Amino acid sequence: MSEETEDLTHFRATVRDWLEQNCPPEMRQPMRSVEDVCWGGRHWKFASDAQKIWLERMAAKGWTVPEWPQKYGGGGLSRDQARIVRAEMKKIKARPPLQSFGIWMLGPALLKYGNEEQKLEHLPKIARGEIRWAQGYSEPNAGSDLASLMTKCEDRGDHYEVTGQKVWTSYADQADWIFVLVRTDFEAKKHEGISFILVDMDQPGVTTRPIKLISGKSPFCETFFDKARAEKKNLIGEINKGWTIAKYLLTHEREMIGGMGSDVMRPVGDIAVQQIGLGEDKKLADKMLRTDLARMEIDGLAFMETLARVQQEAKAGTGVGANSSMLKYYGTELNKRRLELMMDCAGSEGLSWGAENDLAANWLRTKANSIEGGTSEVQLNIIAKRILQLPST
Amino acid sequence: MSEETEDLTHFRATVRDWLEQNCPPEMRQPMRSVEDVCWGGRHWKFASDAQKIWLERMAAKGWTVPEWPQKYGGGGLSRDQARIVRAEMKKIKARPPLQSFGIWMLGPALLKYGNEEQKLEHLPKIARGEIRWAQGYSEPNAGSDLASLMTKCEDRGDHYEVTGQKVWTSYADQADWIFVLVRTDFEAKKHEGISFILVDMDQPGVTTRPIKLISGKSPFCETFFDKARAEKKNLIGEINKGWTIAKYLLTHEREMIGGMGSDVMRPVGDIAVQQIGLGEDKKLADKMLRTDLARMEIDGLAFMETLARVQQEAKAGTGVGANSSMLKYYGTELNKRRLELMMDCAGSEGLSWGAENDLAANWLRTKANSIEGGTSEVQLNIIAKRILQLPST
Amino acid sequence: MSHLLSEEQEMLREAARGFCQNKAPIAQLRSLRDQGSEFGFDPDTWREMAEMGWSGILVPEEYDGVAMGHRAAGLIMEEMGRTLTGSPFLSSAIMGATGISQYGTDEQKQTYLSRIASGETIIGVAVDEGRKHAPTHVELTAARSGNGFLLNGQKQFVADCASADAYIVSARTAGKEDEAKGISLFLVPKTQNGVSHDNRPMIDSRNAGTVSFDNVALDADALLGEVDEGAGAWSHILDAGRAGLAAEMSGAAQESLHRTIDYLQQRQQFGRTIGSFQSLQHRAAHLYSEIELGKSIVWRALSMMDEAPQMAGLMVSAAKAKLGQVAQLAAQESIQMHGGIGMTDEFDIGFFIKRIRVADALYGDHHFHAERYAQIRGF
Amino acid sequence: MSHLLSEEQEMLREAARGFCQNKAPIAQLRSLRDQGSEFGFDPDTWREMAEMGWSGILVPEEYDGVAMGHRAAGLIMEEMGRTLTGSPFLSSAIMGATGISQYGTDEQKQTYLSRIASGETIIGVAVDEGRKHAPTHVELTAARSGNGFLLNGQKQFVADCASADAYIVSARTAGKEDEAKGISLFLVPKTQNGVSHDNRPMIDSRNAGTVSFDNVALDADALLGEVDEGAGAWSHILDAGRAGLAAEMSGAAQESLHRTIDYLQQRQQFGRTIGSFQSLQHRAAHLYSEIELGKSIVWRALSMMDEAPQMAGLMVSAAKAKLGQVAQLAAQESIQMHGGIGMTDEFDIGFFIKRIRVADALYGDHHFHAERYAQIRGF
Repeated sequence: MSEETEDLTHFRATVRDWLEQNCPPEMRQPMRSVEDVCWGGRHWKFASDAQKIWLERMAAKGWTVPEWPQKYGGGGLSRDQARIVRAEMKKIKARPPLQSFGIWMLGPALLKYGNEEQKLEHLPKIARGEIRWAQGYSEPNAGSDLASLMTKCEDRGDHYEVTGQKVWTSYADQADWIFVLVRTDFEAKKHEGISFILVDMDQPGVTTRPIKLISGKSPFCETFFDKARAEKKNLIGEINKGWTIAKYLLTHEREMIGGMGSDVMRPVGDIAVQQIGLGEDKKLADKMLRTDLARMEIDGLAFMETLARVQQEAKAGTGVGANSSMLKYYGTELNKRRLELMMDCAGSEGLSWGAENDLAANWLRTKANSIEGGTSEVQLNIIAKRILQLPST
Repeated sequence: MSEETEDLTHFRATVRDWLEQNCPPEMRQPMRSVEDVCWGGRHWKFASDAQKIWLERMAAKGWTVPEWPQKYGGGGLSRDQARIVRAEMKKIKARPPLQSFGIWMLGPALLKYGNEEQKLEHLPKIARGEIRWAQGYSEPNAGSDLASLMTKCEDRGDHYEVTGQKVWTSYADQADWIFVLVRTDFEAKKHEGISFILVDMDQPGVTTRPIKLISGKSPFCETFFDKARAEKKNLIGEINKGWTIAKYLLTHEREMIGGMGSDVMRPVGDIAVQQIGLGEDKKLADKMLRTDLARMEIDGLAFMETLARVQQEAKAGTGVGANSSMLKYYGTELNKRRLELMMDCAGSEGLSWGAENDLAANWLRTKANSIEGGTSEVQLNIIAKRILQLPST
Repeated sequence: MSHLLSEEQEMLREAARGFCQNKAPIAQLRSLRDQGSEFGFDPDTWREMAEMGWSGILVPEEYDGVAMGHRAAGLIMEEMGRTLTGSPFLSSAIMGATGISQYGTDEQKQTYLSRIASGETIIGVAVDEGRKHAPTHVELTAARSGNGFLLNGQKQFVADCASADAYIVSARTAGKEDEAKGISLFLVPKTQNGVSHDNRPMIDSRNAGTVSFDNVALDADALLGEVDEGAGAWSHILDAGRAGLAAEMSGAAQESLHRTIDYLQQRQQFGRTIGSFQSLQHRAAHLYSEIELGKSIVWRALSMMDEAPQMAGLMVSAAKAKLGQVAQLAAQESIQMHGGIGMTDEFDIGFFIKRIRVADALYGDHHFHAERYAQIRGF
Repeated sequence: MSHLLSEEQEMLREAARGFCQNKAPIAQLRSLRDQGSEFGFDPDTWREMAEMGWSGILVPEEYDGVAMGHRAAGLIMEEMGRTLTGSPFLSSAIMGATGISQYGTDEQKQTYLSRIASGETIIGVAVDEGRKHAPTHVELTAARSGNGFLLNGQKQFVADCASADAYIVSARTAGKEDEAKGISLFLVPKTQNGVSHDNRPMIDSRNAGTVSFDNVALDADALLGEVDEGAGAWSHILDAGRAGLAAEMSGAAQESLHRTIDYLQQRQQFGRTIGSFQSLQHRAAHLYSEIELGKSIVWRALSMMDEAPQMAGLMVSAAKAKLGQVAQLAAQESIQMHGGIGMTDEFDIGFFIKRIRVADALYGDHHFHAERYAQIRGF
């Protein structure tokens, strides 16, 4: 912080003032549940006036996506400035005004691969929360082997026609548009016939069906395309070159999911003390569990430090790129271990639905962490090949 | 025991009497070190008169190899009778009169694959401890992939000529003869050009060099064959069909090594209490180590029970054959864990050579358990393919 | 000790396997769950089990049981584990029957055993008062009152709390909270005034929950075993349940592996059967080995329950600790190896992890039993 | 906190790497061992290290040191870990210098620090009295005697017992055996009457062993820090050593993996490079991940030693516990993946497991530090 320039110090003061005046008090409360998340979109019903005002004010400043250029609805801030906005929001516990796959996934892809027209059309609507996006990647027979996808996209002269099935499309039942990986060339090698296209879901050819998980209700859906129409202008990048965009987004997603491992620092040891109690020796009464807790917490600390290091290295341009696979692998496995131990601490109280902050459902849900966004096995393959340079068969 | 027939009961009494009268008191002491093992052979120097007398008396009865037929120097006993001999020996803590690779490895192979002349020539000398045998299997470039061995054996009309190198030949520097896997056909597929042959080591074409291990001195040697002579009559089984015998002996060896896991029952928890002591809570003072100890001991118990079950199933003919791979895998990995924990218990006392019953050397030596006799990886492959029926690539 | 099944045991196992797979497969569990069944088991299926003699598996013949012992009970549990079949078999036929046949008065035996054997009466076992298993942590009081006792307190995580007709309950008649001395056991009909239960929506869809005792007045003959000296009987009853749960987890782990191997043999990715990937092969082979070890230690624990139940603690704890870890490993590896589809409720594999979690926690999880093992071993 | 190296640190690392690889590779360790070297390090090499300023890495500039801090010291330890280079760097330049510069009197600083920095004087640290690390278990007595103290007792597992010129020794001046209160530290020249040592043939071929104190008469000025209040200083000195050992283990683990990957890329079996076997790939990738985590936590611990040494206990214990486990995993996997050749003394990989075992045990193994971590965390 000591190195912060005068400019930034001044910027920080401005941000602080603005937030103080514009962030409604209701939006400074911790979110009580997923219901409090603002996703936006055509059919969005705001949970409160405060939620609506907060989104509008932030969108007007471009701070829903502070680093995007202003002409695309962003704040046009530098990385350091954006960091300050996030830090100041955190200080007053401000809720994010808007969350969406548009911000996290499609936006970065469009900024990198879209043409000017596409950017101008889609990015501002994302920034203002007007359109809610879903992601159409996986298929029933293309899980880890994503490139073997079979959803077909045919040229019909003035438009494309999409037919096939996607799975694991989060919130597709509430989304307005979907970005989809499709096969546009069935003759080419499997990585070379894939395109990346945007489809408006408000048409009869697109239907969705929610997927129930072992942990209960989920945001996931199956999404079916039956001769769905897509405009030609909505094909991003070159035709048959969509795999490049897919890979970019997969790495991006992996980093996001790996980063979520930051959650591993919620210290389970404290939960254990509260739930199980200390013995006369001032040590956790359950000595065997205690061993596992100590080791998990230590791994959690080491992981957090590694996350920080990899981010710093990336910023400095000195890092190992494929380390995002290492973070994804380790972070998700660690999170599974953490939830196993939390279940151990909770004992019988964790074994009924709805109890202990939905612990059981959260525990079960973590089992997908090491599957979604590229399985742990796929990450280990990547580490072995790209970092350790071990040969293929 | 209750089902033991009258015949066997009578046999047991006879055995007990004979042992009582013939086993010298010195041979009823626990062996103090490997020096006390009697290996026999042309150049054997008995450690004591008692050792010599004990071998001679047992050999005369054929009880160095109680189940072998009498005409080959064995005792001609049934399996039940042999079991009784072993049990009664154990009761008076009698040392084995003779140990050798001839008894463990070559004998069973000759009994199964040798012709009558070969059996009559070699088996009695094994039974009486006159010839000490070594095993020539592995080569520097044929470890896990044993069948890729390259030691060549050429037909020289009235005899064979052997040239090549073997490694991991235990006690080859003290052995008289060696049984060797050789390549007799370089054109055939790798498993189909291998033969099994016996070579007298008392010739200039055979030389040995001891191998030092990370744990210090070892019984292992490299053995070099430079146009060594082998008699035609000493090729066992058919030419180029030696792989069958090799496989038989490998399974045999795996079962022996797996069985050694029985050692895992020496309760490390007791050692820990003695070396580290209990806290005021009457529990081991080192709580983290205690967790690992409890889990290891439990696995040890479960392994012992599994060993017993697999043996009972094998006897009843109901077992899964490839389970010997499972025992080999688990037993050796468990033994490595056990020695790691013993080192943890010993603390700094275990870190110098020669201390604590050679603990450090024993610990390091266990690292080979999961390599020799087929690596853990090879055993897991066998389990996956033969038991779980998972497909090859 | 023999690890081989007798002919009678082999027949029982075959019968149990056939019955569970045909009459009570996972589809039944799914349908009971979706209907919101209160008990989490099908009363008709339970009646059929009773007709086959299962409910009397530990009941002496003089009380119309078949008295086949803990090994036989374990074989049935193992098969129920494969199909995740719910029933009051563990609570009533194993623990209830053990408690009453070993420690009951003649009158209690007369009242209960034949009805346990016929399946008409279901016994529940009420032991824990906190979130973690702690059988000597008893705060529920049984105060002397006239010729009998007055019970006050609450028990948690009582399996079959809704389906049981009577509970075996531990209560403190003397001593301090965590002392073994001063614990007494009582047999309390659910209809007794002041007894109430609160069924929880458990993740394994079976019935379990809280049982409250609010000024429950009992005659002296409700006492099961000696007053103040119930801890030994309690261990015996609990060990019977623990060995049974270990057997159930063994069956569940075996079936998880079995289904996973099937899936690995079929699923194609990257142009090959995923079962041909060596890393999955090695993990499956390791899991197989762990499960084989589990089978053996469970059998040993069950045998000890038959042959020397007072000495069985070490082996029972070893078995429950081992199977708690092995079965959870199996459940976790199963989901991971199934990938996304393993996460969907539509696919049956996800039922295993839920039941195994509950089975591990019930009457002491693997941490508890590793601890108990170490304590018995003296370190 | 920055995980990136400063330019100065980067240069130091490059220099250390070059030096260790050229001047003190594993071949040197092998040759020292085969010659039966008493010290297990080469005095000329140590002199060269001193000339480069390493021995003064933690010595203030006024005493001719370079005062570069624990991070810098850790970078050197890490490089020494890669090449298994033996030297008194840990005992003297890290722990000795920390102890005397932080807690020494002016006179002690005058006497020792410049000579530590020049490498002429080597300090050894004598802490443990039993087979397991237990810094508060002090039976060795320092009885008041005239104006000074009389030391009686024995220390075990004293690294550099033979090469040290003076020892920092903990002694009991008050309190009971395992109490923190009542421990005092002393600086005792080896030449003092009654001091003797017994060097053991250690598996890592370095010098360590027993140091005995038999009626050793010391003046009051031999006291290092406050009387009876040495426990805090002791933790500081030990934490400096522990962080250094964690860094060394990190280097050794990285190099073990590196050599193993090389081997996997070359060795042919079954007609393919064994590095193409997926199960080995996944194990290597997992090990890589663990080692990366290890690197980060070590750096954090070293930074804490520089920035807030009194608060560093938690991170230092986390780092030493983590690296103890990670480095042992690396050593074990390395041998297994090398197969038979990894077991031979002729091949260098086997040296790693031996040094790593000793480094894990020294000043508390991973069990000790997981325990200390849990205690500091309050569970």
